[in-house]
Amino acid sequence: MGPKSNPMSLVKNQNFVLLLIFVALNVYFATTTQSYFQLGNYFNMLTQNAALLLTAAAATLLMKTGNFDLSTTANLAFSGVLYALLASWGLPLTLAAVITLCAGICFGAINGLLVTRYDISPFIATLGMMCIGGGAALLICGGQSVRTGLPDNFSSLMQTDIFGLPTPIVISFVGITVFWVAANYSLIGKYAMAIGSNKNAAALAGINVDRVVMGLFVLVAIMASLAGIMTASRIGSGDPRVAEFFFMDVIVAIMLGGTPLTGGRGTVIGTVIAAMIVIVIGNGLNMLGILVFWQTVIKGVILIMAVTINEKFTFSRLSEKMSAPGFSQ
Amino acid sequence: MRFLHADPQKVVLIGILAALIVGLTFASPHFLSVTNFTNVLLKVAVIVIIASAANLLMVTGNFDLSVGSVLAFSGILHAYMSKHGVAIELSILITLIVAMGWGGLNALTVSVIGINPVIATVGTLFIARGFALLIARWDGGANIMLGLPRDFVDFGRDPVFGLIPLAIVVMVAAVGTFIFIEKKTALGRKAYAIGANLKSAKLSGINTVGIVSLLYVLVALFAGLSGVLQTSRVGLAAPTVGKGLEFDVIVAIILGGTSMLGGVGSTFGMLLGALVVGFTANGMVLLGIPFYFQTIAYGGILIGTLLLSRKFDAKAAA
Amino acid sequence: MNGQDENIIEIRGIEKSFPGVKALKGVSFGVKRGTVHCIVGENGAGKSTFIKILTGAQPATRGEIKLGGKPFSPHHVSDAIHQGISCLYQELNIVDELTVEENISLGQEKHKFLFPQKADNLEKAGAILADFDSTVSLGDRVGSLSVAQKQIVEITRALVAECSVLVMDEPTAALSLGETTKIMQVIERLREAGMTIIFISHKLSEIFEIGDTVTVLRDGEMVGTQSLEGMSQPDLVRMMLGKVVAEEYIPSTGARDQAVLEARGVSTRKLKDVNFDLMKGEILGFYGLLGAGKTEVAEVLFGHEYRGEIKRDGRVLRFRTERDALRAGFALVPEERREEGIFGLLSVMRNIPLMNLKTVMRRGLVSGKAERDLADKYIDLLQIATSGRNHPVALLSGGNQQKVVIAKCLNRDADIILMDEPTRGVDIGAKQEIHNIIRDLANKGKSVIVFSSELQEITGLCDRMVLMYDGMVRETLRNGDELSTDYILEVVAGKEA
Amino acid sequence: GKIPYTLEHSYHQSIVEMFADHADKYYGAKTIVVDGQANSDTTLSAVENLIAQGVDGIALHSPDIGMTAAAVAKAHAAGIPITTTLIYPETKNAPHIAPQEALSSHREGVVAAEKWIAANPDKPIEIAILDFGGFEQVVHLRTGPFVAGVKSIAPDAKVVAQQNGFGNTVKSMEIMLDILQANPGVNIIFGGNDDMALGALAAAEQLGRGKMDNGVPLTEIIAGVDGGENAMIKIFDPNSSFKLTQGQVRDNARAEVDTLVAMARGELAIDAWMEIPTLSQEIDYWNTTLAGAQRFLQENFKFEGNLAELLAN
Ligand SMILES: Nc1ncnc2c1ncn2[C@@H]1O[C@H](COP(=O)(O)OP(=O)(O)OP(=O)(O)O)[C@@H](O)[C@H]1O
Ligand SMILES: Nc1ncnc2c1ncn2[C@@H]1O[C@H](COP(=O)(O)OP(=O)(O)OP(=O)(O)O)[C@@H](O)[C@H]1O
Ligand SMILES: [Mg+2]
Ligand SMILES: [Mg+2]
Repeated sequence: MGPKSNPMSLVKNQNFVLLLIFVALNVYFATTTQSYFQLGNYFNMLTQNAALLLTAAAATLLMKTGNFDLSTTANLAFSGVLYALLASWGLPLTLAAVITLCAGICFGAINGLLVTRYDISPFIATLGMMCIGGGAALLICGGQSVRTGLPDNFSSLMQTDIFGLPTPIVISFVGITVFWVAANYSLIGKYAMAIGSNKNAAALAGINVDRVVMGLFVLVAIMASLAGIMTASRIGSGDPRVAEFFFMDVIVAIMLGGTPLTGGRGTVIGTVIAAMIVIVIGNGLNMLGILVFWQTVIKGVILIMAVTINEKFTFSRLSEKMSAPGFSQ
Repeated sequence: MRFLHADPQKVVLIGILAALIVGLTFASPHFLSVTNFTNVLLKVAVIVIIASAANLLMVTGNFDLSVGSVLAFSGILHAYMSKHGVAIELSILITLIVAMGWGGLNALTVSVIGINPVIATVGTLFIARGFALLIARWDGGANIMLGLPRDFVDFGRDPVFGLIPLAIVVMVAAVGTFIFIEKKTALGRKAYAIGANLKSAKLSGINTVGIVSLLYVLVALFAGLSGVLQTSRVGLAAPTVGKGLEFDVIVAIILGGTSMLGGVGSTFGMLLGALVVGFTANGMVLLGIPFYFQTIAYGGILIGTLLLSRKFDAKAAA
Repeated sequence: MNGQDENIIEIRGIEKSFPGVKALKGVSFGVKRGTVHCIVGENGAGKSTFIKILTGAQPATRGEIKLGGKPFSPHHVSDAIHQGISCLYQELNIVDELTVEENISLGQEKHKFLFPQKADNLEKAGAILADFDSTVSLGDRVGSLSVAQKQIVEITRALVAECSVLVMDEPTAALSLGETTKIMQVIERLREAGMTIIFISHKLSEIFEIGDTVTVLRDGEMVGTQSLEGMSQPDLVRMMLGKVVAEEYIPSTGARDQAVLEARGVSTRKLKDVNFDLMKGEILGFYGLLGAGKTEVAEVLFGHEYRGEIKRDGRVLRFRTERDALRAGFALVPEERREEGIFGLLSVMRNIPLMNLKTVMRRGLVSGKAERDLADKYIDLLQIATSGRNHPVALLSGGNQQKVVIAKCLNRDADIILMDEPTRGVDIGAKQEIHNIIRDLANKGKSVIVFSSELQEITGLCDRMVLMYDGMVRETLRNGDELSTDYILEVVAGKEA
Repeated sequence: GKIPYTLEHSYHQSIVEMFADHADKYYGAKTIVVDGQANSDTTLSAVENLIAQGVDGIALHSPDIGMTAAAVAKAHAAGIPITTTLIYPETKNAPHIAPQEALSSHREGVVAAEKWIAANPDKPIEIAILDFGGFEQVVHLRTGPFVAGVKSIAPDAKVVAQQNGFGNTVKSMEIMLDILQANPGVNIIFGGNDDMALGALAAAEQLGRGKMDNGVPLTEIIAGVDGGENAMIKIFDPNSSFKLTQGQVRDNARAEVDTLVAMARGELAIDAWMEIPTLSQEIDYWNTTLAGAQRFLQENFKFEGNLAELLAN
């Protein structure tokens, strides 16, 4: 693929603003608290949110097609419980993980089927799946977290290091890179963009729109399921009530990162930086010892301001571009 | 047949509603009674009141996720003022004005500045919720109940004409108003136009910014009103109420056939959607179905309704 | 293979029903290999529907197609593409967010594990593109191009595809003469190379220039398939409409002595010092090649930013938004009907009053009866082919959508009416009707500005014409006997006046 | 560091305050509060954040047993003392502050049943329960013992409905309306916390129930848990049917602080398992004096008003 000069530079610039906001927040927290600007704290933040980063990166691709998935929360909880349950029955962890991922795929497959084949709005389809999956998670464990009979190495996935980096950080880093490459250099990214921007055109160009959308729903489901496994091993049990607002975090990160609900635009990098912004705000405000209610208010204000700065900046970029090359001659 | 062709989704909703009512009448001896229907209506009242405005907002292709927080904030604010000596009427008036302020904030960010409604209204959701919790804290607790004057509660509980609870009256009025707006006024026509094609609407001289802003303010106003009604009825203002209300509202709207992208939808459909959800929840509690199964069944109803109406769609087309 | 005699495509009894509409009622004909097969018919006759069935974009209700003698029933567009059928659809089907190059390869990339390989036809695409419009390059983002440029990108995409059958649904509607000529040359070359081309256009001159055979559809039915050799234009029109139409310039009857609009030194990034007057009761035409700046003039008059001065009845105008322009008595038929003109999800009845809701309000409320009456009036006036006034506009044929846009604008009852490509995609019968309506308006004292890339429309309709080249006004001519088409073409092509 | 379950409930707001006060007054220690937001992974993150900030001790109120073990292990790995409350990990390797809720829940059940039977011997007991949707510690400490208490008096008492009240007054009101509709015979209602009990009361009142005749049960008896002022005012209103609750704030907070300090000073091994019982005082209309309730509120919720006065108007 040749150099994609125009759109990339535009998008890069938008991410650049996000990056500036991110850096500014870091500088602020680093100067106002002692314990913020430390490697350990960054490791903490990344480990705590590895699952979120991973899922959001994958879900960016889905959102680019103009679809989204609310059932990630339920999938995460369900997969965590199932994984712990299988492990507690004495299955080897790898096998338990594989079976769990297969079950997690069902969420994506059903979501995808409902949206593509039966033309049901992604909101209702995935919200329905969220309810069903959430109920199922509670059901298979009888409402109590699964924690007895787990093997000793149950938590090691999240607690070991690879080359001095915590494993979950490595996993999410690898995942993000894969999705970044998929979004920018493979046909999946291009097709997702085309579908979100102009579904008709994509279909008439011979792209099998349904298959792409279906595939992306499945991809997101796998990541949510993996996120469930990661969370279960992090907290050392399968808790059916874990991460209630996971889907909200995912969607906020993606949108703050510049992908609209209708799709057609967006970058994985934008999503990741946006997610980091949200994460850093939460962590930094905690470090500052601010009352959680004020944190809520501040989070809202920063969210609105960040997206405003971001979009305004993009606008001026656009008009600048219009005036620039090849236009006057 | 002609009717089917007109709007299969509504037909399916009416069908499901009828099936629910008939089924529950047989399944539970306590279902078919005035009290129970009043209960169901009271339960959906908050959703329907907000959704009648939010429906038209969604018809323009926008939506508001902050309604739950604005409701909680308004309830707390009203209780706080009433408790500290502001007359009930005045307190309600001030609360509603402040509620419209939240709508104004949404209007400013989404419609005037033009940022993504999801992020903008989630921002408002956080801010309003934070302040609701803070007001309660300033009052010295996690919620406000002690020291509320007598007429605070009376306002919400005294039936209108000694017959119908106020919330239900407001609900009927809200639905009526918006059916009227949708069918008979320029505002309604323009809202549909904006949702169908924003660019065309601008070129046709429609004040897109103004109309979307107005609707945001109305939605917030209705959310504030619901907050006042709800706290008065319960007799306690908690800043945690209304979590996830935005979803209930959107579910009712989308189930009723309104598209998230705008341009299509109806208030009547929304009402049907809300009633289906309301009767389902009611029926499951009446039958004593455990909580886990309730969520599963709820998800099933959502998906099932749309699957059915797609099926009818296909039949009508053939 | 002895090309000329063999039917590469054989169509038998194709029928297509939509809810409430039967778009095709049994169409049968054969397409000979290596010929240019034209399809003509009024708006809504079913041409585009037929094309969509042929290329797998929509399933047929009944009937069969044979491709190269074998039964062919595509379920998906890619089926047709694999069988060597490449298609250019009527409405723009292009992805704004991608670059020109990405659009051209969209859906057809060669890839390894989903990673695209360097396309080998890039040079070819670049050459075709450069031939049409040197300002468009492969790396441009399509969203920043003009409509006509987008159309060229689509044409390029269709042309670079390796195919044996090329289908083109109104490829020239958005183009001006220069590009149209180039397309004709390309088609000629392709035919010589043995390719089969199915070509749809409302511009009959093109049909006669390039076509070998023509199939005429009327209201979903076959009228007939004939060789174009020896056929005359009136014959074809008669076949299409059952009557003959001729269009000649008829001066409007107004006094045309009072200037309602004066533009002095109007400049934008694109326009350079544009001056013109518009008289009361006049039809003023703007003509120029692709990208000459016609649309930009319309946009300036409808609220876009500019430098310079525009006076309306002697007073200087300054408006910031479209609404200001509307209030000042302007109305616009925009160029991109689907994106800027229609409200696709809404019915015909709901669309028409939207520029002027007062026309359906009685005592402050919308009156259902007034709405229905208004819709019926325009459906009748403009002969909009729709199964009813409640039909969503998105489901109308392209030409009929355009008529809805015009109806919406007419209903505004503005004094100055701006029409950017008012009859793009409209069949000749209806075009004549629209022209008559425009003349009527002028005769009633309204002033109309028509921006068009179609020379015949300008010369047949306008009292005066402004010729544009590269953002500048080159010359303003009065219509009349001494008008020379060649001269006009020279001016708009950049020859110094 | 103190991690409350969620600051959105008054109980937890109070305990945080008591905790900070006590730590400051007796030990000159500073308290950092990070909200666990009623969620396993947020709570675990809160533990990690406190560890990162290098606190000297962590008092954890965890929402889930499974996660607690991981949290304790993390703190221990960093050499930081940690206590648990209400829920303790199965590893049993950190001091646990154990409010004796089960005892008081049982007692609530006993009192409610006795009072009901005394007033309405002909109406068999039917119980309705609002819980948090199956949290197990709620079953062990609250709903389970309560039902056992009722049954110890009236063996044929039946639980006819048990639903999720989400710990929230409004939701509880809506659900209780439906429950009472389906089971008009319900006469003892237990709310897993006071907010839910208040919701149940509001529902009963809307149906024209919720009444007592000067402490004599007419329609039903409602019991809750926590003992905040909102509940207290109803409990001591002779004509309201909300009559019982229980609670502890101060003792629990103090026990947490004391234990942490003891560990930080090396007086106590940080991985020693021990249960430190604290009393969860049962309060009801019939057996608790108004003065006692007033004192309870002052001690536990920093109540500044006068209960008797509030009741008078
Ligand atoms: N998806 C659809 N649903 C319902 N009706 C449709 C649909 N698509 C086309 N039609 C109807 O089918 C008829 C034929 O439309 P078609 O687009 O094929 O016409 P056309 O000959 O291409 O006209 P034009 O010259 O205006 O492009 C029209 O009456 C149109 O309203
Ligand atoms: N080279 C270009 N690059 C980017 N945008 C262009 C270019 N040319 C035109 N446009 C955009 O397209 C719109 C229409 O352009 P313009 O007025 O120049 O065309 P026109 O004379 O109407 O010819 P046509 O519609 O046939 O292209 C303008 O508003 C402008 O924004
Ligand atoms: Mg067509
Ligand atoms: Mg133009």
